[in-house]
Amino acid sequence: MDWDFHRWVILLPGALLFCSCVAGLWWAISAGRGPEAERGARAVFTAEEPEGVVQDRFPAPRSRASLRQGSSN
Amino acid sequence: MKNLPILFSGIFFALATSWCGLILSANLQYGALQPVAVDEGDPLYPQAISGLAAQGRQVYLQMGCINCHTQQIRPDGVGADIARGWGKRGTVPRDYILQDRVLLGSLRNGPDLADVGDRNLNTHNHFLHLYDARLVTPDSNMPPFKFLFRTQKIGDEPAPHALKFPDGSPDMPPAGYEVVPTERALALMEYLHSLKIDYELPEAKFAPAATPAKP
Amino acid sequence: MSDAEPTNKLYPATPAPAGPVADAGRLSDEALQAVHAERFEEKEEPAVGFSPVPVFMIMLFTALTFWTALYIGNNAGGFHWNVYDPNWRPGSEQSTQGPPDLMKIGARVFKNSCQQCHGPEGKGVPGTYPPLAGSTWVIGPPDRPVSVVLAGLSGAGTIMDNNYSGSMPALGISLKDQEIAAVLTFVRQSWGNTGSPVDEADVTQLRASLGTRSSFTPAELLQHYPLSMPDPTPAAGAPAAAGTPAATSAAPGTPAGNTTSAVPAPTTGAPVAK
Amino acid sequence: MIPFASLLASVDPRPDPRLSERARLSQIDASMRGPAVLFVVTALAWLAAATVLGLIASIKLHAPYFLSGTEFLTYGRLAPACANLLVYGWGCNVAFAVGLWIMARLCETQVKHLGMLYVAGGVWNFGVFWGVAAIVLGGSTSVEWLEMPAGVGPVLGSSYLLIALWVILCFQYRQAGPVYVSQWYLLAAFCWFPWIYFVGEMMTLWAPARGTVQALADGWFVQNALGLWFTPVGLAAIYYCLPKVLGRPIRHYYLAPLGFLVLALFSPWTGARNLIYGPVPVWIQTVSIAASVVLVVTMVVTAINFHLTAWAGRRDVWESPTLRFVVFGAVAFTLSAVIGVVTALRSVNVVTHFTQFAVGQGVNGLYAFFTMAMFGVIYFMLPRLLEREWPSRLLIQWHFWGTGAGVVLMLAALYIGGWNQGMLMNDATVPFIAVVRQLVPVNELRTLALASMAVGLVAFCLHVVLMLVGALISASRAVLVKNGILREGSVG
Repeated sequence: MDWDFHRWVILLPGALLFCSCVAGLWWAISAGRGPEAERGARAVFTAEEPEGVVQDRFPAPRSRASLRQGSSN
Repeated sequence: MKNLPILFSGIFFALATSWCGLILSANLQYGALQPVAVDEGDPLYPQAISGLAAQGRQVYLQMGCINCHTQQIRPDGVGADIARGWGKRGTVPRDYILQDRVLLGSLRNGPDLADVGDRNLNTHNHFLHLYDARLVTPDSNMPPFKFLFRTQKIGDEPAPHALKFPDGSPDMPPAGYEVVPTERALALMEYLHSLKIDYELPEAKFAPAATPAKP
Repeated sequence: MSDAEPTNKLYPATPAPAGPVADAGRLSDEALQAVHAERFEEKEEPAVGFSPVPVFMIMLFTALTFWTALYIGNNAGGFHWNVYDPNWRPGSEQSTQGPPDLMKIGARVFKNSCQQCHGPEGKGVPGTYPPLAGSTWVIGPPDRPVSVVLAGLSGAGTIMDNNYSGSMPALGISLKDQEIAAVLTFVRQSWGNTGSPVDEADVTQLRASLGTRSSFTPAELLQHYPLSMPDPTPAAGAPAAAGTPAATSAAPGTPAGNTTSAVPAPTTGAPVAK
Repeated sequence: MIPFASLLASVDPRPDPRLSERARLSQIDASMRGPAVLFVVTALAWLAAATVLGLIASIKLHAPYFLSGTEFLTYGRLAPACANLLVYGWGCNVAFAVGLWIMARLCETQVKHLGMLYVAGGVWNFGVFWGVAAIVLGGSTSVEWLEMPAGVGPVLGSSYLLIALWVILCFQYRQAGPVYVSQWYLLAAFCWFPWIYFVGEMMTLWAPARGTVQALADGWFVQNALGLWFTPVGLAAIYYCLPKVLGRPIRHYYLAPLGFLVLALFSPWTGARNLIYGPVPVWIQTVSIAASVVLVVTMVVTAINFHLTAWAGRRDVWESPTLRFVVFGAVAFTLSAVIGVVTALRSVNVVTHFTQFAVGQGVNGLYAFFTMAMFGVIYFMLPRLLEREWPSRLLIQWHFWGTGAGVVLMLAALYIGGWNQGMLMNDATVPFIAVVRQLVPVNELRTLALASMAVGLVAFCLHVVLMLVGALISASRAVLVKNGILREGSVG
């Protein structure tokens, strides 16, 4: 079994699969990414964790207080 | 439904393509190799290993030998596999067709074992090496497999494979006793002896400058 | 915990942040400026549809594609299953292919088909099986021994000062032309015999001319090929001449020659399976 | 048709649209609280176990008599047990937690039928326990990353499907609007893994392929488990946490899909790159090498996205526990990608193959990149799920410095020592035992590094326990307060 076999039995279907998945993925991405890239980049932000606000810091040194706050009501 | 189906097929095909291209085509191409003789009438290689050796392979699996020992020789001129006497030629797919589990390995904390049976092993030293590698090779970091041996009273005459320890070795059994390999150790040794690439194949000839295997 | 309107208790101090502006209070000035600067920079970026991939990405991608195609083209060993050398080139294996080792094949055929009568040393059994070693019948023109092997030899006759009346079966049916050529080359160049090697083509030709002929008698064989008839190709130095290529092609490192054509196709040695 | 419809309705993960957005968001977090905590806790337990086993195994490499008496603690059993714990115990569990949570949040959908998830998680972890126990007791199959007995396959596979189903559902019912790159990576990873695992199990254990095709299938599995399962999940986590925490969008975001596309299309083709010069036809090796080199595109894209974004907000990065780990992971990914490309080239691979350098690459991908990124996400996720802050600065510092120093030390030791080992091993004039001697200090450094990582891990586990205990206390107090047994705000 040599190169001839491969060209016809493996590589052609392989190329077809390859192209199809290029097309499929590309289409899906373009469809999914919406009209413009900027909105895509900002899709990660929400009203609760909006852009421009740092969302994570080391706990304040007086973590007891914050603990109580966190656990109250 | 948005675009999940096409997206899914795209994701799936990306993987399926590589599976077809690498694995399936390899299987179609050389997945049905048979033992073959270099010349018509010569014995067929590779040859099946004995039943005891097959049991030894199970011990090899149990002990996870593959984590430190490979069973693949790189072709002549690649690295020093052949120059080190680990084999006379690089291994090729046909060498492995009779192994129900192919144990190529990927890490060489110890030497390669693909051709170990062909390095005119001294069986006793090998048992000793298995019992505690440092008795044979100082500074070796191979774990001792003392639990593959047992101490027993010497019968009418010493057992065939009783270990001969160097004088003053702490492992020396008390007088009248001897340390002998268990069935597992015997099977493992048989397996190691069965690991031989001492034959040529039409697609794999001995390297011209294959150095004779060192003991 | 999942009441109708649970609120995030993580940052209790924070008023409901409705966006960057409302949160400005939580940021130090330079942080705020940094954010704004960021925003302005991003304004520069093209924002409609697929943003054009920067030139250097395109160049990188092109270069990679080019290199990949080149690399696979040059190092894929022609996609043969039995090529393990990345530097393999088409046709490179033909050059290393030696001629078929007639002596080697011949020895095997002799062992299988001739030895039980003519003996391992070709001495035969005087009076029963004629000798081959030192026999003038096997040397000289190749066609004489070839005819015997193809069609057989029977009837009374004197060979090398001994009378024989046995019969030798025709091996033409069981042996291929190449094997006959090989075994006779072996016989003509072993045990001190100095005959020329036998060419496969001659055997083929003679087989055609003989057709389905019954076995020769010693008499008619001699009448066809008298013992005085000289060897068309002088035997002088023939063993050496024929012996060296045999020896070299037997040496390790060179693939087996045409013999592999007798082996089933998928297991042929030559990288290009015929 | 009615039961079917009702089933559909019951799996529809969209939160009640009548709620305000922030209410829906906290409802999503609330729905993920149970599963995420379950998976994170089990994952950390397995990681701790893996660290212990790895430590013992590492000591044995330079002190072969250490614990050498018992058959069950030989290096040949501890090493695969450790690897499998790392992959299936820690890696997969934490990927479930993080993947589900990020997907649910980005799609603004909530996870339902939690009971099913709990059962699936339990079955999965039972499978892991069974497999690792079997390895230690001598049942190892000796197939890399598939050492667990064949019987474990169906257990893991079935429970996996139940878990991954929710990632698919969340994406299916996602809110309208642009799809974020993390969603691509997660969806793809959760779709890929079952196929990869199925092929690996089938072609090596259940219906073994003949000869080295088997080894090829195993190599394909290992490469893809790293490249198409752990890598995408890790990248998704970084793409999510980096902009989220900094409050800045990813720089040059429009490149991200290209990186994803290249990873998806070429990473699976690198399957045979650990068989270079091995007993497989040369074309397979060459194709894998080429594919590995093409992955440089993904490396460049992610490097641009991550490092430019992180650099823009470097002050905040250092101030945030999440980002310290996430950015560490991002840098480690770039490093491992570069090294992956270079070591794919034959001339380099000849040296690094079979040596500790290759081990270093595994550590780089699985720990320095994936695990560190996961640590970062957990620092971001648990406070939001449990609605409370991390109790202690100090423990976070210990975790970061312990783990970080350990990882850096180990990578340095394995990369340098491994390269040296390869050079010596390829020099036939150097006796093999000399190569072994040269490795002793390397292995000692590895032990040291593992110990340091263990310290960091202990700090983290302790911290998580404190967090959960605190959450339990406050939850019970809330109940008491509601029932008027306890006064508002009183300290118990």
